[in-house]
Amino acid sequence: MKFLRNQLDKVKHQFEKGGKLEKYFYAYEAMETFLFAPNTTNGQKGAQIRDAIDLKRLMMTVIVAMLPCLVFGIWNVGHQHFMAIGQAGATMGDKFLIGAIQVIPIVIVSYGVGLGIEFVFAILRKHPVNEGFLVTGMLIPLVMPPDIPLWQVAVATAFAVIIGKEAFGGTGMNVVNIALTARAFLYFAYPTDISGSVWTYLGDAQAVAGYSGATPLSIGAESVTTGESVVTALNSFGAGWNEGVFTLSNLFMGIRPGSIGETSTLMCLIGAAILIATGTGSWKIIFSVFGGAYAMGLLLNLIGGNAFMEMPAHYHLVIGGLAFGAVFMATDPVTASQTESGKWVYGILIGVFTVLIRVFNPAYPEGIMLAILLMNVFAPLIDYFVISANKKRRLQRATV
Amino acid sequence: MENLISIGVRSIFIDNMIFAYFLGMCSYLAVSKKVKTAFGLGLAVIFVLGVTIPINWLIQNYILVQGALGWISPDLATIDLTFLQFIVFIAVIAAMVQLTEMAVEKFSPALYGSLGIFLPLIAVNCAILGGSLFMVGRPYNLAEATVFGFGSGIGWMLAIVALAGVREKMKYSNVPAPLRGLGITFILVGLMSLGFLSFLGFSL
Amino acid sequence: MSTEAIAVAPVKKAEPLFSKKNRKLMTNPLDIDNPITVQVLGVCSALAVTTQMKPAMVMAIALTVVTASSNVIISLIRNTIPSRIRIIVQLGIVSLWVIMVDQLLKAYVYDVWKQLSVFVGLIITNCIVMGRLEAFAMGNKPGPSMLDGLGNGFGYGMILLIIGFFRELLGGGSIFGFKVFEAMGVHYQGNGLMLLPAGACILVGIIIWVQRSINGYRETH
Amino acid sequence: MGKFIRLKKGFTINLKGKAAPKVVEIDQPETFVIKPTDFHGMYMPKPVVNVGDTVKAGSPLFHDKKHENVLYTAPVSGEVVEVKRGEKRKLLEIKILTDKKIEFEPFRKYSVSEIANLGAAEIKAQILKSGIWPTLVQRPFGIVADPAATPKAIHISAFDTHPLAPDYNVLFKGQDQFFQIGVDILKKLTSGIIHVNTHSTTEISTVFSQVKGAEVNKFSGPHPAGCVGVQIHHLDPINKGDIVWTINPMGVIQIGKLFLNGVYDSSRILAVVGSEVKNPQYYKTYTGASVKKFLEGNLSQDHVRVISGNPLTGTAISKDGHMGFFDHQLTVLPEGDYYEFIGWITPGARKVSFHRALGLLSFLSPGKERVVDTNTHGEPRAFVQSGVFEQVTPMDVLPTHLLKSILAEDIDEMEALGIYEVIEEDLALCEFVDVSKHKVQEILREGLELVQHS
Repeated sequence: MKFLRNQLDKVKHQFEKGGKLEKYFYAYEAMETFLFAPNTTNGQKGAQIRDAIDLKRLMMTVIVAMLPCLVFGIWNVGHQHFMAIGQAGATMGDKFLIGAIQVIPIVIVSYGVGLGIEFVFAILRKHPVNEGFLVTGMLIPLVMPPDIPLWQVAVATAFAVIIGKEAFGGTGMNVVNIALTARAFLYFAYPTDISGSVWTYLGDAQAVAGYSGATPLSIGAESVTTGESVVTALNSFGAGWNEGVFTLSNLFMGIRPGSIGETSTLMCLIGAAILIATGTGSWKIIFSVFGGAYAMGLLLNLIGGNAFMEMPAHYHLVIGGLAFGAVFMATDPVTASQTESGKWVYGILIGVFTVLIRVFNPAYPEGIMLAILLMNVFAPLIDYFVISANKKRRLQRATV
Repeated sequence: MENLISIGVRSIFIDNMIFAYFLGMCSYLAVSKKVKTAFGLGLAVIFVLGVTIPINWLIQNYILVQGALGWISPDLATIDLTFLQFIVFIAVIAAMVQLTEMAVEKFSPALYGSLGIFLPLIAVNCAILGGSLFMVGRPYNLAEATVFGFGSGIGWMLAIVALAGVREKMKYSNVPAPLRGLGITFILVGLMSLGFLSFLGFSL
Repeated sequence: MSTEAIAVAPVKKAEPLFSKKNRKLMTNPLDIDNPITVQVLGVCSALAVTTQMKPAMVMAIALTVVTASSNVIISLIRNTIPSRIRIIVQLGIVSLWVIMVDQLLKAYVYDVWKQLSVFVGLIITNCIVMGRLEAFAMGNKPGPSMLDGLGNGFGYGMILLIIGFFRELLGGGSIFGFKVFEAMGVHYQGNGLMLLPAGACILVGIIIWVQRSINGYRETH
Repeated sequence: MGKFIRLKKGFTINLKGKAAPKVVEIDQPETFVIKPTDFHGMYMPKPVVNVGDTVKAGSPLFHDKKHENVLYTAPVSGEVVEVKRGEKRKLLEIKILTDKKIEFEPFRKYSVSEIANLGAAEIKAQILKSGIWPTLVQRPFGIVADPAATPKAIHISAFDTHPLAPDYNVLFKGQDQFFQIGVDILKKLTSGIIHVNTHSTTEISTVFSQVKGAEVNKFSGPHPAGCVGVQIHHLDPINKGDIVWTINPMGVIQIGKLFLNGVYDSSRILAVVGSEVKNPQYYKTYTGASVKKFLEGNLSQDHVRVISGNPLTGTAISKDGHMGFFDHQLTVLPEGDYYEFIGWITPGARKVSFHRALGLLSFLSPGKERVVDTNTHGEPRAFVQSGVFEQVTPMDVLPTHLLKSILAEDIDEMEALGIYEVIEEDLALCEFVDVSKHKVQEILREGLELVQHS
């Protein structure tokens, strides 16, 4: 440690004002503060002591909360792969191996491209490299289909970081969630690569007879035309090659095809528990997204009309990426509603729109992503009304 | 009835004037710095759209289209005046805007005070003329056209108020200097319309 | 920029009162006074008709014709219009020109006319036309008014073509319908976002970013 | 009958080194200092003494050019040994070398019955002349009260919830009579009432509980329940155009003594606290005392930060520096200028944190007293709205949005969001808990200055 510190100190002056490498100060700063918490002390006036928290730790907490999803996702990619090619007997190790070979490069590309851009902008615009991307860089792979081409991950990440974030002035200033921007970009730019049967990684192997790349959501969407009960369709799906893959318990566990990290409601709930216990994620948002979706599901049950509308409301909580979105995307403090009462409205509307988009919009089977994006746009307006109410209370008091 | 609701919802969310057609962009970009003023302009647009579309519907169906003049005399039934569409529509819109302005000024000076400057602007808001032209292209009846007019207006207001909300929040952000103002607003509108794309393809 | 050359050349011969000041009328709208990226005028159609270069070019020509000719007419009668009803008069004159252009397009390039749909009609409310009438033609002689109209038309057209270029190239891999990548033997996967209005909007933002980084134009926040 | 108000939001920082309830008398320090920089809203302080002059306790030292009748006087008698100026000849401090025995400037003495009949003008004249006036602080802005104004209420916070704060029962023990007289006098300066705000769970000194003619309110909850701004917000909030005065019980007692005894008696009890103090306890001294004698031989190590005031709102001074005018707490903490290898992720319960993020375990044992150093524990970053400011601000104010409006220099917005209701100490906890390490108090003061001078 001492050696490392000495090395850093030795080169530090070159990066400081007047130094040869002054331009690259923030790149150096990022490295230095990553290795060592800085030795700065508080100012002469004001708070002389500070909370032990810092942005890095906050972001790490979110990443740790995502780890269950990542690990499970890696296994699940392998598992689905072997199921689809008819080798149900593959060992746990094989599954992890295949999953890791497929997933880890995506993570690396996402972090590599994102951090690269982050550093370039930090140097150009002379602002500190922000830790925000640590979370974004992990979120992006988790919402990608397992067999996404790496170049698309790179393009999407670059688009999201430059247009979604740096154009707005860097971390904390963006209006829409950056990881969602990346996914939405792919969704609209290369629709064929992020829909259909891409949710299972097949590789070069031949799919087993009877294999179908359908996801629970696409089954739901189909039920609108076939009229078959969604639950029956789900329960009977996969016969022959992947028996019982869409039973309720399996859906909850997440042992099904889907985006790398978002299949497992259980893992998301573990993440939610971590976020809530550590106070890093807003429990209000998480609860209200689930609540809004469930309530909307119930309402549709009451109205009825087609098979998808009649699907039991609790299925909505497990068949797609709702849990992942609610826990990790909707709670992004920068793009969510920033007032406490606004968070309820924000969350509930996300839940409601998710279900509405799923049920009524066959063009986009997964509603949560677009619902969050949409509410990102309206969150400032919600806050505006909450803040106006606060101002009004103050004004009324004055006139009494 | 169900049909009307469907047209209403469709015109507010799915065929949103801003995010689906990018109509009325000039005032949309120019008058969206504050939620309050955005709201005022939005109300004015709702009103003018809601009034001019049914009027233009009547003109279209009873004067302009081929055979429309049949109600005066069968001899006139062969006349097709649709090429006059643009000039007639824009005249109606300009007249309506003028009338609205006068009426508001007379009956509600307070509202006039807050809307005043936006009202004349509306005449050249392409969302208004666009609304009428879209109406012509769709097989609406009068009630449907009215709902469509109000719905389009509400959708436009929703879009401008949302943008204003975001822009008020963005006062504090550190946008790169060349992007400040118009540039970032364009990017913002682009990203916002991605959110609104969720409605594209809604089956009602 | 190629459009710039096209823009300046014919005018040089045709216009005797071509002075430095008048040349500015032509060149400023191309850059620091661009109707779309600076004046925020005529944005709607810039986003709507630019998925391909062909309709973008037709639209640009149509608008240039309407702007320049309306400018001239309004400038000619500028002293006789009562100011109270000037908007209506202006709208009337513009619509007449638009009707003519519309009929011409319908007759000669029907497929593009179909593609442009309501946007030809919407030239009437295109803020560039009205904006130039109000800001320039109402107070200047017909000659400069025409130059101003042409200049703004070209400025508009230039941005339209740039947007159209990128949208068609990135979205479909072609330019004016010519499959560029295929011709080069490269497989190109079209970027669907570019074909959406959202992509156009973001593209305009990026063009502004680049343009203002070069010319140094800044908006006060 | 006073109100009882329960506050839930906030965070009490539990530090090691609280003062034992024992008041000690040692040899008085040799020098005392009055710093114009302690007073907000000062326009241009102008000294009225020169080096070499002898002064008595209560003799004027300087005044502000804006309010020349507000005198700032010597806390002790002796010789002026230094008039320190900074940049642009800005007056920084006036130092007095004290006599062994304090001589007092004579002011008029009143009997209790005379006091009952005193008029506001006469009261103001006497307080102004004595130099006690600056203990009256005006809200909004937290500046020295304007003698020409009549406040709508006067608020006295009778407890302190800051980290390591002294116990007021020790500080003001036996001062019942002076406090009562002080309250009686202050009552004549306001059109409204006097609020004495006490803490509900600790034992309340008779000084406060028995006071007559004032409203005795009770507050419960964590810090900043003791901050008078928070109390005002819940009792009788400040609106645009309102003027409210606040005063520490110390000032009230000094006013009582001024009228009963005819002297400016600046004697006070000072809490010397902090993890690096060997024997944290109370000392008798006077306003503006040199801290040297209290620290000599009393520190457990040398690399420390000496703070006049508490760790959240205080000012760092040198080991032979002097106490601030308003401060009754001298805190000594370890200096934190060290690098910590991957310090941003190492787990532990050693460091205090309001948060419970990964590895911050201090929330598991909230009752434990901790040693905290002055390290920033992180580097400045862009504002990230985690909603934590709102969790430590027990007021209907949105601190994040208020701070942002200040950064944008939007005065209308600041007013609408309630800048009149807060001063630095009310939002000091926000600065403590801030993930992005902003200087919240400094930002707020800039906002207050902006609004004040707009």
